[in-house]
Amino acid sequence: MTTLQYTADEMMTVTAARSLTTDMACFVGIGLPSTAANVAVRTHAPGLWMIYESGTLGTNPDSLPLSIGDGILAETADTVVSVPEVFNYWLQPGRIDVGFLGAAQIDRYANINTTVIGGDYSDPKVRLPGAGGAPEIAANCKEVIVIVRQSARTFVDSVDFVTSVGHGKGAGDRERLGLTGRGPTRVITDLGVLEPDPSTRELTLVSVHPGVTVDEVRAATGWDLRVAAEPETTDEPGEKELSVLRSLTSS
Amino acid sequence: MTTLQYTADEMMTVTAARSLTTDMACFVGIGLPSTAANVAVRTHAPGLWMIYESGTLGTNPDSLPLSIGDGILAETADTVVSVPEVFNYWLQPGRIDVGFLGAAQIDRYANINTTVIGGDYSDPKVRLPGAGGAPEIAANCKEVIVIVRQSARTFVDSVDFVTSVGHGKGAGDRERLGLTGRGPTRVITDLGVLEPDPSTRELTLVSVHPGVTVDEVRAATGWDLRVAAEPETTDEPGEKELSVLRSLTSS
Amino acid sequence: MIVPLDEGIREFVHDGDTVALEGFTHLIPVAAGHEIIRQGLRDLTLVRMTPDIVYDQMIGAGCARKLIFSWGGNPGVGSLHRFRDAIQNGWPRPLEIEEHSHAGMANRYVAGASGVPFAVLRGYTGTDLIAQTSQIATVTCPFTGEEITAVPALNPDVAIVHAQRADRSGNVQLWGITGVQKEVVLAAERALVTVEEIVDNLDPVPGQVLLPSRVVSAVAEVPGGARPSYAHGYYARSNPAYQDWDAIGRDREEFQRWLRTEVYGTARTTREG
Amino acid sequence: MIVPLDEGIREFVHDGDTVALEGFTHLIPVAAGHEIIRQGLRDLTLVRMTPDIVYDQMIGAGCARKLIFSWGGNPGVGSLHRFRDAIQNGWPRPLEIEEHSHAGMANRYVAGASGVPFAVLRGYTGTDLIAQTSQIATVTCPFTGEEITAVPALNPDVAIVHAQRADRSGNVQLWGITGVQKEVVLAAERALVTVEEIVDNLDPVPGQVLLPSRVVSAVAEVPGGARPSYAHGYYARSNPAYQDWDAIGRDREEFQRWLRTEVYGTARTTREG
Repeated sequence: MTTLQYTADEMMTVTAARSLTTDMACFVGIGLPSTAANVAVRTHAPGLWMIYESGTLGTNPDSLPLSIGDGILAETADTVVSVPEVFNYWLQPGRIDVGFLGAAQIDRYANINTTVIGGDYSDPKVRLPGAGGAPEIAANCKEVIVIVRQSARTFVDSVDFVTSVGHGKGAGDRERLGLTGRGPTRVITDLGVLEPDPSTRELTLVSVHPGVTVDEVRAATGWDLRVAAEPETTDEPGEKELSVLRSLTSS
Repeated sequence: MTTLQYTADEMMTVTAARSLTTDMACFVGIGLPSTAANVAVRTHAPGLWMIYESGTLGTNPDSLPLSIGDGILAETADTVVSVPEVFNYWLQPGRIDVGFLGAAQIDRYANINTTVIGGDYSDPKVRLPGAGGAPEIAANCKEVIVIVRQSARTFVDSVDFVTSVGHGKGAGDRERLGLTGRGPTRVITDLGVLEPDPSTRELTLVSVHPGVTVDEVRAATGWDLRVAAEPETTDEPGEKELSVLRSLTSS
Repeated sequence: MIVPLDEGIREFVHDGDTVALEGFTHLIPVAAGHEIIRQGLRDLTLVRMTPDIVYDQMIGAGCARKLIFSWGGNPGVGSLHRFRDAIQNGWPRPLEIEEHSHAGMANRYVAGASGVPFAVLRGYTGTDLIAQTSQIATVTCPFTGEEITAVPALNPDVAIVHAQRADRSGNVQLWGITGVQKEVVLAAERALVTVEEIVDNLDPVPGQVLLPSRVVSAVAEVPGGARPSYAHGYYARSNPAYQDWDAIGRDREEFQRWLRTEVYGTARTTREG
Repeated sequence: MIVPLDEGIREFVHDGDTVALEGFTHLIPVAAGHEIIRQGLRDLTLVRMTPDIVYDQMIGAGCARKLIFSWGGNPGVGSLHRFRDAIQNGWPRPLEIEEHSHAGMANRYVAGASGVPFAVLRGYTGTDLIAQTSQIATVTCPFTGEEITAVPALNPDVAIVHAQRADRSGNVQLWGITGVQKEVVLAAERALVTVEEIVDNLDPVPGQVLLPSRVVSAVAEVPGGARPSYAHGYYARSNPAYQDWDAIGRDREEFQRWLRTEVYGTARTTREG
């Protein structure tokens, strides 16, 4: 076995790609989620059915789109539908297996903030772009995978604003709110992988990437992070995964 | 002036066609309404924008369609939309100037029955096809024109079943029900033309076709028919109107 | 994914199911309806905006317990006599009906396809339809206080539609008048599609509706499967067949003779036309 | 029906109007937005699912009193600095915001286009968006008793969209990603459309949306009118222009210089690119 050189972002993206299987339908957000989904399609998940919120169903771009509405997405889609249709007929009824989301802040229960940071809503320290399609992706996909770089500034005990509901305040909250999907099942970072505890739904470190220590992950988390009894070490990116990823991101 | 030969049905259809103007959008029912609208397009109303409930918008068939969903309607339309769209985006918001309807029974206040005649609903004497698009055409078009052959069996004091609301039980009823359109403004028959009285909304004979007496119209009406002080005599069909109508119906 | 029609019906349609064979004048899945008769399915709740002669045939053959519909007639000809005989005389068995307007039915499918429990519309107000079913109600707008009509989502167990083409993966393409076909397929638990032909590639066609294979349970290649209705780009409507149906459907004996020779007496592959 | 852009804006857009310039990444009516700036319109309530750099420019130029939106950013680049400066510092004037999710906005347009006062959806539940606006509520399903989210219809005074083509009668044709363009045009009181070209005949294109001239108030021929966004089949997105905007928008002085040279200093016909 040769030792491949790779970055923490590459490790994160490849790990996210591995969460997808060839028979899934995936609602893809732009940025890291889009990169990961496109890696998956080109490696182990050629049948992955990608939807972008611009209405492109079953798209298969030959290069990475820069926005959720690039022309390449329309040209390579099975069909392009209106934006109301993509939300009402495709996302809302739970037809989509997995929603791939990013986050500006994420908390202990995988609630996501992409709206405002600091201050209050009407006078925030940082005004972010807002919700977009995320609240309903988080609510209605069968499951949600979050991809986000980990730091204590991003991984906060409680988000400043709940843009998209993860597991609310813990076990039973999604059911109480009537949310149909299972919510976030994995949070994949540049340091490791977190999953909600089956009983409390609190995010728990289940895997660390090669060369990362549990203490480093704790330090990059804004709450007292739960860690699995024996966290795994994530498999390194393979040669094919890396070459596919690099050909996508360099193009 | 030559005297043209024509039938009572031809008189009725031509009169109905004359109710349409070139700048109107018309929601067209199959049968007599469709014939009349197609005569109008070929005579004085070339710009008439015809919609059929199958989703064909701005259609202009070169021959009379036999059903509301003939292929010729799709081929000659500005665009074909789904059935939910034609009802929700086009009919419901009041974009259509005139709805053209037929009737199996019609009453004093121009309420229409196309559901059941005689007996009661669960054990009727005659089971008719039912509502189709008529209730919402009657509710939501800016105005409604009814084309129906007149007889005491069809023109009844009170319909056995209100499939489509005309003027309910009289003045103020449409407003009370929240119906946005003005409802039936003309009922055109093979004997004459009836219009709702401006204050009571009761159908009133305003015009008789040439050769028809007011008494004949009364005899063909199942209630004590109101007649305008000086009912007009409908203009006879013109040569062009008749030749267009005949070329359509013989094809 | 690609199956013979008889297998598709056997696998996806069961006694007691709520079944919607849709098609708004165009692309009516007639061959599939005949296969349902041939397989002797019973106690179906049949759903369709415009039940026409194939529903008359299924009702006359005793497949249906209930009909949910908005316009039941023989387009351009007149009444459906098997439908009337079932309602008025209970022959061959009683038929329960639930009746709507087109706008109501279309919105029920839309709600069903959208995964919400109901839809709102400006409809039914003042009509006698409201008194005949519990499936029409009102809700109050939380913003304006206006009262508006509501209809419940309709989610059939099975949707059956006919289309022009499918590819070998089961992606389905239809065009021309496409009615409520997308909505009924998305609203249903299972969807069976008959097509004129299976092709290698679905070249885009203006006005097309594409049903991705993910929402299609099975596709059966049945050329002529919409006859005597039509398939835009393939064949025209047989108006004489609709006219001839009037005499056949009017008489129980005549109808049963028709059933024996035209449905029970035919194999699936020779049944068209 | 066919008018120069400046006349179209002058006739159909007025101070204080609620104006929606829509376009989901594709076919963004940038030239129309610049003409609004050039004419010095004020106190607009701007509506758009995805306000991007043209809304940043209109806000920075002081056209807007309020923004109704669901995602405000520079796609693929980052934040909108004029938008942030208006919210956080009230420069050049305070900006009120009303914030939704995409699903909520899309359904508000759908209700607006449908002539009903509200739409229902499975959305917003559990989020902090609900507390920030009165335009999100719940209704109870009259059939199932389930409580579900409602949003009110959105009916702008004016919708402005860009499309590939129109014919001389004002029928408009667009294709590729068509977003919510049909809905916003149908929901609005008036609709102004800029197009790449006016042609004699609109030959059908797969995936097209056709806006009949009856629902279009006026069409202006503005080749390149969506730049730096793109027009499918005509030109590609200028990603550098979006990236360059970050530095321009970040600085008030730089922004005002840009306004002077790129908007105020240009005639309508030389403004593209």
